[in-house]
Amino acid sequence: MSPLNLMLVVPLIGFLICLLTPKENEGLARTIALGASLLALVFGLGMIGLVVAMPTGFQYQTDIPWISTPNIHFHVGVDGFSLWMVLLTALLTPLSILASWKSVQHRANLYYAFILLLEFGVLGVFVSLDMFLYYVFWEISIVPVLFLIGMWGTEQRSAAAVKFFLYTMTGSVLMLAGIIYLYTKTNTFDFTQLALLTANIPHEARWLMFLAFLFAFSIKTPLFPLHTWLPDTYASAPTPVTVLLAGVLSKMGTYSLLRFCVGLFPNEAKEAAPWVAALAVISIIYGALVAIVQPNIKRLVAYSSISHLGFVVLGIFAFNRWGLDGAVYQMVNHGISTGALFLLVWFLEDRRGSLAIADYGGVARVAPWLSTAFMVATLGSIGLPMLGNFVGEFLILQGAAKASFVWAVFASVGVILSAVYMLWMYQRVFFGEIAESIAGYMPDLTLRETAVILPLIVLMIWFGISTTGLLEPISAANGALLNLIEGPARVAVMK
Amino acid sequence: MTESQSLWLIPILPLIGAALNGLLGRRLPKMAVSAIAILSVLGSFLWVMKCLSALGNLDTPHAEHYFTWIQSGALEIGVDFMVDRLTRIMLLIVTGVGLLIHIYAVGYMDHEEGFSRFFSYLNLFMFFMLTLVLAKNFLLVFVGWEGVGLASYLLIGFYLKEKFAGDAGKKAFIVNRIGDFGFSLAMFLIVITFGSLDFTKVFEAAAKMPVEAHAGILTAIALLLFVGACGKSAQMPLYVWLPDAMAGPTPVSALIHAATMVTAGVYIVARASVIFDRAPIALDVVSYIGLLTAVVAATIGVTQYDIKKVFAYSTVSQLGFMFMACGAKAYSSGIFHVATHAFFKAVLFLGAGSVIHALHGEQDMRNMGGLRSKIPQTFATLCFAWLAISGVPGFSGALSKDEILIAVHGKSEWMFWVGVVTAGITAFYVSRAMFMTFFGEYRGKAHPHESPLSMTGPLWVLALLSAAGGYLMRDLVHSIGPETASHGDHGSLEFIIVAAGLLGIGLAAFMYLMNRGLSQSVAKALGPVYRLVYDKYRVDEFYDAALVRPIQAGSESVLWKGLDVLLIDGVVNGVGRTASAIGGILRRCQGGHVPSYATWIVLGAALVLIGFQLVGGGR
Amino acid sequence: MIPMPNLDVLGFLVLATFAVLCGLSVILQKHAVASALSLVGVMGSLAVLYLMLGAEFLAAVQMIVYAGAIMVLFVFVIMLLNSGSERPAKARYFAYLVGIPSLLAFLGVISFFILKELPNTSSVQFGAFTQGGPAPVGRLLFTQYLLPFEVTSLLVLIAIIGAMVLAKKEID
Amino acid sequence: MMLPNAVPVSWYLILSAILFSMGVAGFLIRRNIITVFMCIELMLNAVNLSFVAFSYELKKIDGQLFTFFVMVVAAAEAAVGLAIILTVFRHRMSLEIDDVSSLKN
Repeated sequence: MSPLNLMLVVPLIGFLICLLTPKENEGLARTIALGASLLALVFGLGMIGLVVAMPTGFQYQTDIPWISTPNIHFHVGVDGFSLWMVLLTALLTPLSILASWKSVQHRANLYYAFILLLEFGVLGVFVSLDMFLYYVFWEISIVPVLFLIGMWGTEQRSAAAVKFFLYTMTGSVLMLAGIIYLYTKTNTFDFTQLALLTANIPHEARWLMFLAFLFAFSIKTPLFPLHTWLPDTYASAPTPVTVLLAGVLSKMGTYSLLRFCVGLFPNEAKEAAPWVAALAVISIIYGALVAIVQPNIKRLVAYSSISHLGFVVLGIFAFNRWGLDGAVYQMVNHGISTGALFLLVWFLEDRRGSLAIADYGGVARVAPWLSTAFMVATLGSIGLPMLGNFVGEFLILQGAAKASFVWAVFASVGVILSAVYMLWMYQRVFFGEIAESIAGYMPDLTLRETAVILPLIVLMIWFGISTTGLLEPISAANGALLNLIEGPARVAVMK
Repeated sequence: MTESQSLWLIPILPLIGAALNGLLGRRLPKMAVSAIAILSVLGSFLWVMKCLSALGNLDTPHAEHYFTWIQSGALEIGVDFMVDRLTRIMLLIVTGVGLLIHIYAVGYMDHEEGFSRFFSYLNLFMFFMLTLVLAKNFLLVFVGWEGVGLASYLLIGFYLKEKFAGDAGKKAFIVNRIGDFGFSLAMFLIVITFGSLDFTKVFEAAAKMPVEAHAGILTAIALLLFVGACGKSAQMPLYVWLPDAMAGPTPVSALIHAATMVTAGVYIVARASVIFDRAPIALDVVSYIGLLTAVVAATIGVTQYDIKKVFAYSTVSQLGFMFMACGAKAYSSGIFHVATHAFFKAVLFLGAGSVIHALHGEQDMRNMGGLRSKIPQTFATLCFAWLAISGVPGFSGALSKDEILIAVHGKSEWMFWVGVVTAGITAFYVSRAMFMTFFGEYRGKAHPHESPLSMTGPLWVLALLSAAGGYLMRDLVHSIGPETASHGDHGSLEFIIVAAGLLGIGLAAFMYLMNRGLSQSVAKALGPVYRLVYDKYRVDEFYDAALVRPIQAGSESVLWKGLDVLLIDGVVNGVGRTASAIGGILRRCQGGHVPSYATWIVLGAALVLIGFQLVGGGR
Repeated sequence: MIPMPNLDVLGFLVLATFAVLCGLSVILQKHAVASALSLVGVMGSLAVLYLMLGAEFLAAVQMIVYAGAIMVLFVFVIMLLNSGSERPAKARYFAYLVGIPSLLAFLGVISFFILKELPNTSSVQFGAFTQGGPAPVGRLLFTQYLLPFEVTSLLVLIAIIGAMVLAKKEID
Repeated sequence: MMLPNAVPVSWYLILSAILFSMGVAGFLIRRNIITVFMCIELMLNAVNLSFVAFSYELKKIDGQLFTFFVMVVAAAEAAVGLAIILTVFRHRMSLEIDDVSSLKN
């Protein structure tokens, strides 16, 4: 078995074992879950060498026939783009499990089982090269989220879960329709073949498919005005799960936008680019403005996420090397920085039991290390140089500026606003007089929490300074994509 | 190509100091913390000296490449450092003045909570500032550019429990961000136009382009760069953060908000002089903004009572002078003023800090007076700076200011006259501050005491530099750039400038030494005008009403609660309600009774079959 | 002179009439036991019809499994629950007014279909088709239909367990 | 009365349809759960008859095998179904189908 298959199988086995552990013994379940997710991470790390050496093609491919009619294969593989999404997932899952360590008591075995199932689904989405298989994984990833929100969520969890479900399902159904339509036109679900075949599809049909995909992925990302599920969902999910939602699940949307929307329908994507980019810019500014006035830390970070993902979409639809490179780089770094932010929000919530900004104040004097970590994550999120997000944002904006300078101007306003909302929140929570409510119980980071947050901070700094290790394979993969879109292979088919 | 000088050591040493103090400082004794902080900057200073002596007179810039930072497509951005004559000046100022202020801060911060945190931030600032001046491409400059903003944010908000300190820090960072917005847009245009961010490549390419009589791409780049410079160097209309930044500890005000960081804007304009030279429209804008800032800030300075606020507005005003020089293409004069200003303004702030320290935190000049005899060393050193900023001949401030105004005269006569008046006002308000603080009787309650040697020592060094520094630096500075008009006979102009300065001092002496009540009656006579100036032209209030509140209110009521919750969610929920309304009708059919479901199935089957029959199906 | 009817025809008519009458009895009897016994009658006549169609093995299975085992199970349950005759309840107008007419329409249309689309079906003659013995059926069952067969066995196993679990909960 | 001298397969099919419709009718009008369940068996039997008839028509025994499978499934269904009926009866003390309406909502 290739490491990729092992990586997929391990969380699934972990999921089954966790289901079978007795529900009284939450320690066993979480140990198994942590072990399984760490094992998956090890397999993921093991794949780096080969993929970085040959980032433009799909490595570790497995192609087994699954269903004969219609012709569906179990076809998976990673390239210089999806590998990082896979690794991000594999990294954030154990951290999320470790962060939930003591706080989940109620039916803990189910909780950890669902987290592993979620990892399985998301990993599958990132590595599937068969559209139908991809759809199956996409759906698998939704189910555990529903349960995690519905069973362990906070305020108004069932309403949030329903909202999430309705939004996501609408997208999924459209996507399924698109995939099936695609199949009827090309007779294959295989992505590697589809990329060349879509050029032969009639123009109107291609537009319909493109729009179906675009709509589905815009919901997932989310892009204005399809975003209103996000704040409710993020706020209602248990915070360690929000880490995964914001860090990884939102990347499913942007990943799919790049791989399928752009990869399969480049001409349509190009024509639609001004409209999508306009929505992306609106997302950026809109998310930032609404974030400013949020009275709840988690909702604030959630809206900031909308803003940041707007950057990613903008980069993708800038349609040049810089924009694409920046978008992918930003996907990884947004996962890290937002993951870190939500984890830190969780640490606060875990101590104080509240998410209202007004309930905090002066934390910096009581818990200096927590504040320092939060500061680094905040700075990362607002794109300070030498931290990862900056590189991504710079390249995105540079690409956007090349495509249309006006986009870059408006998007840059979002950069200013990000400083406004993040610093204002930071100031109200961490500076000022020590709030009475926290004076009693606000210990500094524990050893376990340090172990959770430190890797993310190290990565933020690392990816901010030494970018080539990550950027080169990404750039190579994007170069291959741009070649495919504009290169001779496709042009030959078009004739 | 000269051999490598390991320039990277210059910024890295303070970074190591910052890391050590930040991570371990809480467990170390104060002695160790201050030793780490001072030694790291000292090492950096000595390494600068060593490099500079090894590099000689720098006929060609010395560049070093370390590693590729970002590579995407055709764009490659390296971590490259460079030393040329402009960098040389900046390095000397930053490390030299920085070292002295570090030493001073050890004494000043002795009793404060968070000693190690303070020095960690201060060293971090040194790291970013040195990166800024050493960088060989715009993006690396931007690293330092944002980084000093961060350090400034942290240091302004250093007193954690003070709400206004946090507010001021946030304001500084955000206003700086607006400037950075312009800077980054300028970078995007540079990359699109020149395909690179590397100074050498960009400026070589730009040098081949013609001067733009009408606004073109170079003008756009230059103006956007200047927006960045306005943010960092506190020019109109982005100057509002600097006076508030005085909430930070005084050594910070001296180092960041007087001597080094705020001059970054001047540095970048001088650095990009090739571009500015070819964009006359941008140059005009630079001049006008510089002049306007100089006048506005100077007038505000006249009315303030907080000693640090007076010096803060003075800084804004002096920065305006520097931009006026740049606008008149006298970049080297601007940089010259950066250097001399760094010395005398550092003295002013450190001296003010010494006064505040002596009075246990009192900052209001109305509660001072007669301190001349109580803290004589502080007074003596401050006198040097006072005379220097007032433009008294023989002190370094006069040298650079004369150069600037003469260069401005070459550009436009009316600007020269406004500049001269402003110079007079400058002399007036600084003298006013001196007289109110050190002369007359003591009006306060605290018992003043002279500051320790670690504070007065650096004060004396800087005081001597503000007298003689101009002469030491003049040749170094003028080696930078194109010859300015200052060489030649400008005796009459120089006389006018000096006279304006002396007149300012005299007027101040008349109002604050001889006729104590006069200032009040003047203020009364001016009435609303005085109030307006005293309230800093109510710019903050204007921004608050025109920008901050509308954005907040709009975001909250229109975007969030209106668009998000009402409209979009309303549509979504509306779809849901419609669906459930239809479901409500359909629900009648589903009483939960199995037979009625079966009836529906039968009905459906019958209809399907009949339908088949009707369309002639079946076959 | 009425010719002696063909036994195939006569048998079919008699059995069909009997089956329909028993069917009517199933749905019209008020008492469940009577319905069950009528159902046995339907099944028996169907078994003979199977035989006429050449499905010997199925005819036997029909009698043993259906008429025997399953119906016994029904009768057991009826006895166990001691269900008497249905009490009169409110009429279900919906089922009567919509269901029965559509059912009649359904029956009419489908009969029309059968007669119109399949006019020339072969005549049924007892002994004309002899592949329905246990040997051919078994051969096919264990070769081509082996996987469905095994799956079905699994299904039955699950059904047994399911029934046990359902019944066990009652005892607790 | 003239009797035809042979019975075509289509008659068997019509008989199957009639039996099936009777099963449906019983399903619609009866209220006793057990009787309803028997009606289902009646429908299954009707379908089986058509399978066997087609098998005869096509001269292939696959149809008989389908019948066989239907029987097995019917047996399984009867086992589970009757167990469920037992459970329902224990819970509600009634076999009236109108009383069992938890499908509502």
